[in-house]
Amino acid sequence: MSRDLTAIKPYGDTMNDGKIQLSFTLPVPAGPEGKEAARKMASQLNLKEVEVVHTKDLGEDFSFYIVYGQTDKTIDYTKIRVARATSSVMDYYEINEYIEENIGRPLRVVGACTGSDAHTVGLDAIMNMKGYSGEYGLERYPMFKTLNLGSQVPNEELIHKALEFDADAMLISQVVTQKDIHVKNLTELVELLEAERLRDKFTIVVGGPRISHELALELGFDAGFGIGTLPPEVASFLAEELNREINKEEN
Amino acid sequence: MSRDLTAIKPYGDTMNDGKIQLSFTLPVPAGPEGKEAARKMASQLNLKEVEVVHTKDLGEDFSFYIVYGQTDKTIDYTKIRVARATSSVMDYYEINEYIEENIGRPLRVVGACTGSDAHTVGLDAIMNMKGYSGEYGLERYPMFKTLNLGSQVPNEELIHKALEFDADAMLISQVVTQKDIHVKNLTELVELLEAERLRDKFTIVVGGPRISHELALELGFDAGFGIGTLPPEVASFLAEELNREINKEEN
Amino acid sequence: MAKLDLDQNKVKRCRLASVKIADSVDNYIEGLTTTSVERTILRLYGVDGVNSEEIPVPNLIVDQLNKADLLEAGAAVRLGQALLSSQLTVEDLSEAIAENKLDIIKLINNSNLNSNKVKSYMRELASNRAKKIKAIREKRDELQQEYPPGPKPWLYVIVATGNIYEDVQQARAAARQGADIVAVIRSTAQSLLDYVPYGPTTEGFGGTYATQENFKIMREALDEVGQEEGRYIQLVNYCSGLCMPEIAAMGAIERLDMMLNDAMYGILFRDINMKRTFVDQYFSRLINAYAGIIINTGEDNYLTTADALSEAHTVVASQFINEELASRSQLPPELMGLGHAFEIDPTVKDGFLLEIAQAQLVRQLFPEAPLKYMPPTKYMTGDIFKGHLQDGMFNLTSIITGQGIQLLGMLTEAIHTPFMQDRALSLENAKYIFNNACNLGGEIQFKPDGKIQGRADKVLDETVEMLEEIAEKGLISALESGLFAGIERPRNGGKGKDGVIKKASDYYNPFAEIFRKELVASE
Amino acid sequence: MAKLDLDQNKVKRCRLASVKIADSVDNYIEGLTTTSVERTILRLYGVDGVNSEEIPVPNLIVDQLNKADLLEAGAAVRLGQALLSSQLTVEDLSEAIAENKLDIIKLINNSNLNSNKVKSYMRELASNRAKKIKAIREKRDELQQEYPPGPKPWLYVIVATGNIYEDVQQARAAARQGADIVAVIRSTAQSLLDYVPYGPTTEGFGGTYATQENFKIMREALDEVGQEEGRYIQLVNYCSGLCMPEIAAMGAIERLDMMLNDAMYGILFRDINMKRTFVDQYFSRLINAYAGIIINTGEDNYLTTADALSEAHTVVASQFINEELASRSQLPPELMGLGHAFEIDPTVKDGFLLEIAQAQLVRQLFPEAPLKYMPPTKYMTGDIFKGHLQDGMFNLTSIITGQGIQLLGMLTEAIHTPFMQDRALSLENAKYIFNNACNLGGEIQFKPDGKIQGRADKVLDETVEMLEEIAEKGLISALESGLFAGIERPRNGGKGKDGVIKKASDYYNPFAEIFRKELVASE
Ligand code: B12
Ligand code: B12
Ligand SMILES: Cc1ncc(COP(=O)(O)O)c(C=O)c1O
Ligand SMILES: Cc1ncc(COP(=O)(O)O)c(C=O)c1O
Repeated sequence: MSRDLTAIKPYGDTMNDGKIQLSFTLPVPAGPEGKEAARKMASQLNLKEVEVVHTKDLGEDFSFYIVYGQTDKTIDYTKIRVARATSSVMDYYEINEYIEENIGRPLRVVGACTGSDAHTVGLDAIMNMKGYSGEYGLERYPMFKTLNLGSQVPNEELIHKALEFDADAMLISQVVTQKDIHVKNLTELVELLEAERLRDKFTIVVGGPRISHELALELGFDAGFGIGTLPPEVASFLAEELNREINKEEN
Repeated sequence: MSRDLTAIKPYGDTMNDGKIQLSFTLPVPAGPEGKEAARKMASQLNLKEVEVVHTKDLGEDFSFYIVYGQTDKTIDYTKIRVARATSSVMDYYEINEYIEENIGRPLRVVGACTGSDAHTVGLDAIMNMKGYSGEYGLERYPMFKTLNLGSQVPNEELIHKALEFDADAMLISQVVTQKDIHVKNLTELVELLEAERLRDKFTIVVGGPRISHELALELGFDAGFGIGTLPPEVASFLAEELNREINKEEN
Repeated sequence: MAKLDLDQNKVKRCRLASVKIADSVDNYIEGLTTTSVERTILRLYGVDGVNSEEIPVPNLIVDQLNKADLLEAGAAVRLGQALLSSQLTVEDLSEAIAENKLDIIKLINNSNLNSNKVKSYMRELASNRAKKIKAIREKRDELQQEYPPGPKPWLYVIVATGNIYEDVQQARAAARQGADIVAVIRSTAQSLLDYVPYGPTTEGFGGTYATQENFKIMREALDEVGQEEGRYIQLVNYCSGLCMPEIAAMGAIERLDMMLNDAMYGILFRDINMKRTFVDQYFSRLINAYAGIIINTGEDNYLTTADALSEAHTVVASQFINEELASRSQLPPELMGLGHAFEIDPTVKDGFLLEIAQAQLVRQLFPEAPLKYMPPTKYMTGDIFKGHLQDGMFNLTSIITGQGIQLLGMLTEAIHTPFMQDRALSLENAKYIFNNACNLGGEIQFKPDGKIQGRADKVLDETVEMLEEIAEKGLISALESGLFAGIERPRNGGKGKDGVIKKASDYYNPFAEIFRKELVASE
Repeated sequence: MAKLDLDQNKVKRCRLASVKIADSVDNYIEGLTTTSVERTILRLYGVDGVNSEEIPVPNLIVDQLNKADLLEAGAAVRLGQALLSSQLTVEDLSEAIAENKLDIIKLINNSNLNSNKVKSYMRELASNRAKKIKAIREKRDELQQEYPPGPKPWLYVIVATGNIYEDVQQARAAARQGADIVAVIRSTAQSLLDYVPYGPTTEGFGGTYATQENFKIMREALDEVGQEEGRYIQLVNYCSGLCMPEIAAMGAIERLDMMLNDAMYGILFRDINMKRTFVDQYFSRLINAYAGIIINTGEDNYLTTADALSEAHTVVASQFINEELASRSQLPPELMGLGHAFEIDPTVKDGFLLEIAQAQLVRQLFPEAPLKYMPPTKYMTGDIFKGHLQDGMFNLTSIITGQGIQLLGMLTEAIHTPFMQDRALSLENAKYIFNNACNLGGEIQFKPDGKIQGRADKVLDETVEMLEEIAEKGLISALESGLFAGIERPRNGGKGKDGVIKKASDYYNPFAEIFRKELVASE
């Protein structure tokens, strides 16, 4: 059962059997031809030994398929490097101490669910007193001063409020992602900041269940946080990043 | 919402969005690197906009992923031709009449679950009096004489019994398919028949939940029947096929 | 049916408190109307269309009236003046205004008609229009006679592609798969638009715009597929937000069957002004009542943010308030789809027992209401397999406790708005459970001193306490102090405040008069 | 706990009939032994190994004894003669025979020892070997003290890759995910092998060969992971088929915790000769009892082919018979994992109520037995989402009715032997339901005249009737006439018939004597 991590494959019940489950709908009625179309589709997805194990007519000339197949494709796991927002996560006490020692004043953070997004629970989980999953939110940290603008905040207003609050960082939450509306909202914010030459003034962080650190970097943010993020992860990042920023400026 | 059937794609909630769900296990622990490996794997399966929506550590350095993605691949549905065992399925009365008129004597059919396969329910559904899903089994048809050998019949014994019974056709059931044991069993039967120059003597039919007509033809059988087969489909095929065979011989 | 033993005295106290609470609301909005109510009146008369900037004619008229300080007497009278002095039909007048060919303020100011004459003309016109709505209601009754809807709990699914034509496809497919009810989810943020978009639309986010044309397109599609399936398929949309009563009017005209409509949702979840909301909800519900439309209240929303265990009583308290306010709009109990939800953390030990307790409590408190039961959403994750199971337990709770309107959970709730296959799997889920455990509720009894009974008692206790506290301090103060969903709303804040108008002493709304009179008479 | 009201007189009649039935079985096999029992005795003495053709030494010896007509006195005596006259240890003797360096028949024929002396020598030897088994049992008790198994219902999963090393990986992962019990499914057709394969194996179909080495490998792996998880993980295999008692002996030695073991399964489902089966089951169960191994009976199999509604009573009847026969092998109720299954067609209206009735009936009839409850298999389809839900309803039935050993259903049942992810999802399913509905059974009561009670009454009625009919005509005739699972087996047919041997008057099986004596004493 030795594993070659340079060429891993999916595992069903035998090492490297390459087994994968998939399901999808096709815009054709159920029947032998539909099933064959499903099989062909799976073959196009680089699967072999394709078995269409379930077919269901959905009406209106649509049909649903559950399929199993095997792939020969491999991934070199040893080469995978994932960018992480923080090198290490500190705890509540360590973070406050770190900021006190290195920056010497509380960090000022403004948060908002931008655009038409009204999902505040995620941002509240990070920012508010109560926090999330047993971890305090930033509001509770003596070394953070926070302003949570809540839901459906236009990007212009966020910038305005951030200037007013003299914020070091912005925390943006984007939960609705249908038709990539989050990408639109986030890009707009970066463009607005750049247009007003404010991009360097703020560390900008985005979070949400479909957000990854990579995506955030791609869109011009300083960090991104996804599903299940805990407040100390964000606080650690902010502490380290703003330490770099602030102490760089001063030098 | 017009559909181009020459280039169909999976359908999530918008025509041609190409949405697909998949799930698989990787032989690596859960974590950002595992998630990235899952994303890469899905990309190798020709999926874009890949989202790893669920990760679960399975212990022992395995992890499970649920993934959604989009494909650009299309299938030309108008070109799909599926081989079918029968051109049309007759009913109980039509079949008996057809045999009586065209062949003039009852057809003799021997059935068996071969090799180590002990799953008799499927074969019984086709062969026995009671039948399946409200359709009588072959035993009930006046124009079939049947012999059901039951489970775990070695190929040699099946051939022996078929000769003894003076069978026109053999019905083989294969349900266990792990490690392709059914392919082995089925290939062996064809080879044995050919070695004894008996291949032309019998029409050979295979059935089982993982059997398709294509696979059966590939393995040298005359027909294959899959999930949910009803007795009249098999009876229709046998009637037509043996009509061709028997009346060809006689000419 | 398994029954809880509830203290009927406490139930009575809840209803008494609700009466007091509703009185205070009535007091609070005494003498007020809103721009949206007035636009609704115009729509009910048949005013429609948009100008070149896509501004709806009802908005054009009401805005001009408001600016000219002419709104206090009500849009009905002003429209009457304009119609009578221009001798135009409503349609021609609408068109002329849309094309900016006519100055309605001038028309009104020039009109020197006897005000009683105008009123009686408009009463006549309103009465004819009301007859049409009645005819639409009767048409529904006829169709439901011919193609009866499925048995309860009704299977309710949503479509939410943003494109009405995709929605139609998915709705039709869902009906084929057994759905009883299709709701077209609205695009995000429509609730904060102070006008109703126009025409068929194909671009929405997380949902499709509610427009009259979209209503019509979907109604036709569902009628057709319903006829083919031999089952009347009910159509749902939202009359909620800044255009609450306008959408009610559109729904009445297009034969919608249900409307999301809550007395407090807008205040709490959309930060809409309290007066605006309370005035709008009254008239919108009167329309729904007249059109025979079932409302769906929004108490489930409390539990998507607040904790389903500690806040369960707020749901019940809100249901009592919604019930009392709805009945003041003449909505009979059969049209009160009071909302609640299956939102207890699935890791809670015996959480399923607590869900049963809650669902059964509500069932017994509102025995005639077609309760709207919402699925797990908050604790759904990307694990679609587990999610499907959570939805199954939700369905089981519903069939045990006899819910009315089953909003099907989707295994992909945490991921995306439903794919066609997600909906199909959910329908399969509910059909399996509803059939396989069909009479379970009638087969079992709850232990008299057990956890289920105990939980129900506790929630009822907390409900009485909360309602009596609100009755004491008034609903407005309660909303200010964050008693619901932990959300605090200042009395004078909120969107749409500008749209609240003091009625003049000669204010006239013939539709309210007609609807109320007929509804009271038919009681 | 919700309780059915059962007619205790009928329950008594069931047990009385079973006593009669068991008497007839005892009669039928009076004075018989089998080749497999004799091989088992050799194994218990420590005979092991295979020759160059992979034939196990116990088979080599028993075949030679049989051919030489020396088996009637029992392999124990013959082994004793050979040992005493050769002065070899059991190990050396085994090896010599495996290497074909020694003719045991000659040794025996040349031995002229006093038969009492041989017997007492072999009794002594057996007594020492029995002590080892007892020590193994005590070791289990100790480990279970230190790392207690999880609460019931225990989560039971299977591994079935065909390769013991893959199996180990999957078993360890399953334990990490919360499994309490791991069963290594046997390769197809092993049950019809008249010998037990040897050594570690990596090639099986639909399962992995049961060999002593495989047992050892898996035991070690589970001990290790169990220790790490702080939870004793139970190991299961099959003592069933032509080598039933031999595998029992292997299991006793390798500290298996459960064994599939049924008094009639081999006859019905593997067409094994009746006498062979009844003799073998008696001794195999005596071993299991002595080793403290829980048996899992196979009544669930009836419902994989026959209809779960019309044949429900055959399951219960068979459980009564299994119970009585097991108790004659001194198995206490706590070791009787009587089998049943959740196999009603999921499209049956109120089918869930009927499943509850059945599970609760069995629970009350056998209150001390750790019931083995099997998941839906027959009506599972390629629709893995629906399948997961069916498994959820199965889990719910189990937690309501307090089952003991929960064989987890797999969403992919209709497709393949479990993938690692399938097992993980199943464990998650069961853990969710067991926790979320933990005390539901204690919270509800069944309506006295309801469907659940009615169904249980009906099944009990049919069971009494069936058992009394069998008591009348004898079990052998009942099996001939197809009363179980619709399968007819002729009295003199079936595999392994050659292996049935008449015992001579001086036949001697010291292990049976020791085990029985000690078990009776400890009662
Ligand atoms: C609760 C909820 C609501 C509530 C929101 C109440 C509120 N005040 O937030 C209500 C009922 C109002 C609502 C409404 C709608 N919702 Co909603 N909702 C949900 C639901 C059920 C849970 C979201 C949630 O609270 N999760 C819990 C929090 C803690 O998790 P989280 O958001 O992922 O946050 C964590 C991380 O992502 C991260 N994080 C998040 N933000 C940030 C920000 C920063 C800076 C950082 C560092 C980290 C971070 O940290 C958090 C803690 O770990 C989800 C489904 C689901 N189960 O996920 C749908 C869901 C998000 N909603 C959805 C939709 C479409 C809507 C509507 C648009 C529907 C409609 N047309 O009306 C409306 C409109 C809302 C709007 N205008 O945005 C969709 C989104 C689909 C998509 N992918 O685009 C979902 C997925 C449901 C679905 N399947 O359709 N919704
Ligand atoms: C019932 C059952 C059993 C029963 C069989 C009883 C019997 N007398 O048949 C018992 C309990 C004995 C059993 C044992 C085993 N089983 Co089994 N069993 C099943 C089960 C639950 C149902 C099969 C069934 O009866 N289906 C109903 C019939 C009507 O459907 P069908 O077979 O597909 O037949 C239809 C068509 O396929 C077609 N058809 C079938 N045969 C033929 C033949 C002809 C000529 C034609 C024309 C058509 C035709 O027509 C039929 C009617 O439409 C399946 C799981 C499942 N739900 O499918 C597992 C399953 C088939 N079993 C499986 C396994 C592994 C085993 C064992 C090997 C396990 C073990 N190691 O002990 C054993 C050994 C059996 C052996 N030696 O073969 C696996 C097979 C995995 C694989 N793909 O390889 C399955 C899928 C379960 C699983 N997920 O692990 N099994
Ligand atoms: C009563 C009510 N109105 C409206 C909505 C929808 O919200 P929106 O304001 O975004 O239309 C809901 C939410 O489910 C609701 O319950
Ligand atoms: C008691 C018993 N023995 C054995 C088996 C397994 O069958 P086989 O004979 O293929 O080992 C089963 C089936 O589940 C069973 O219940």
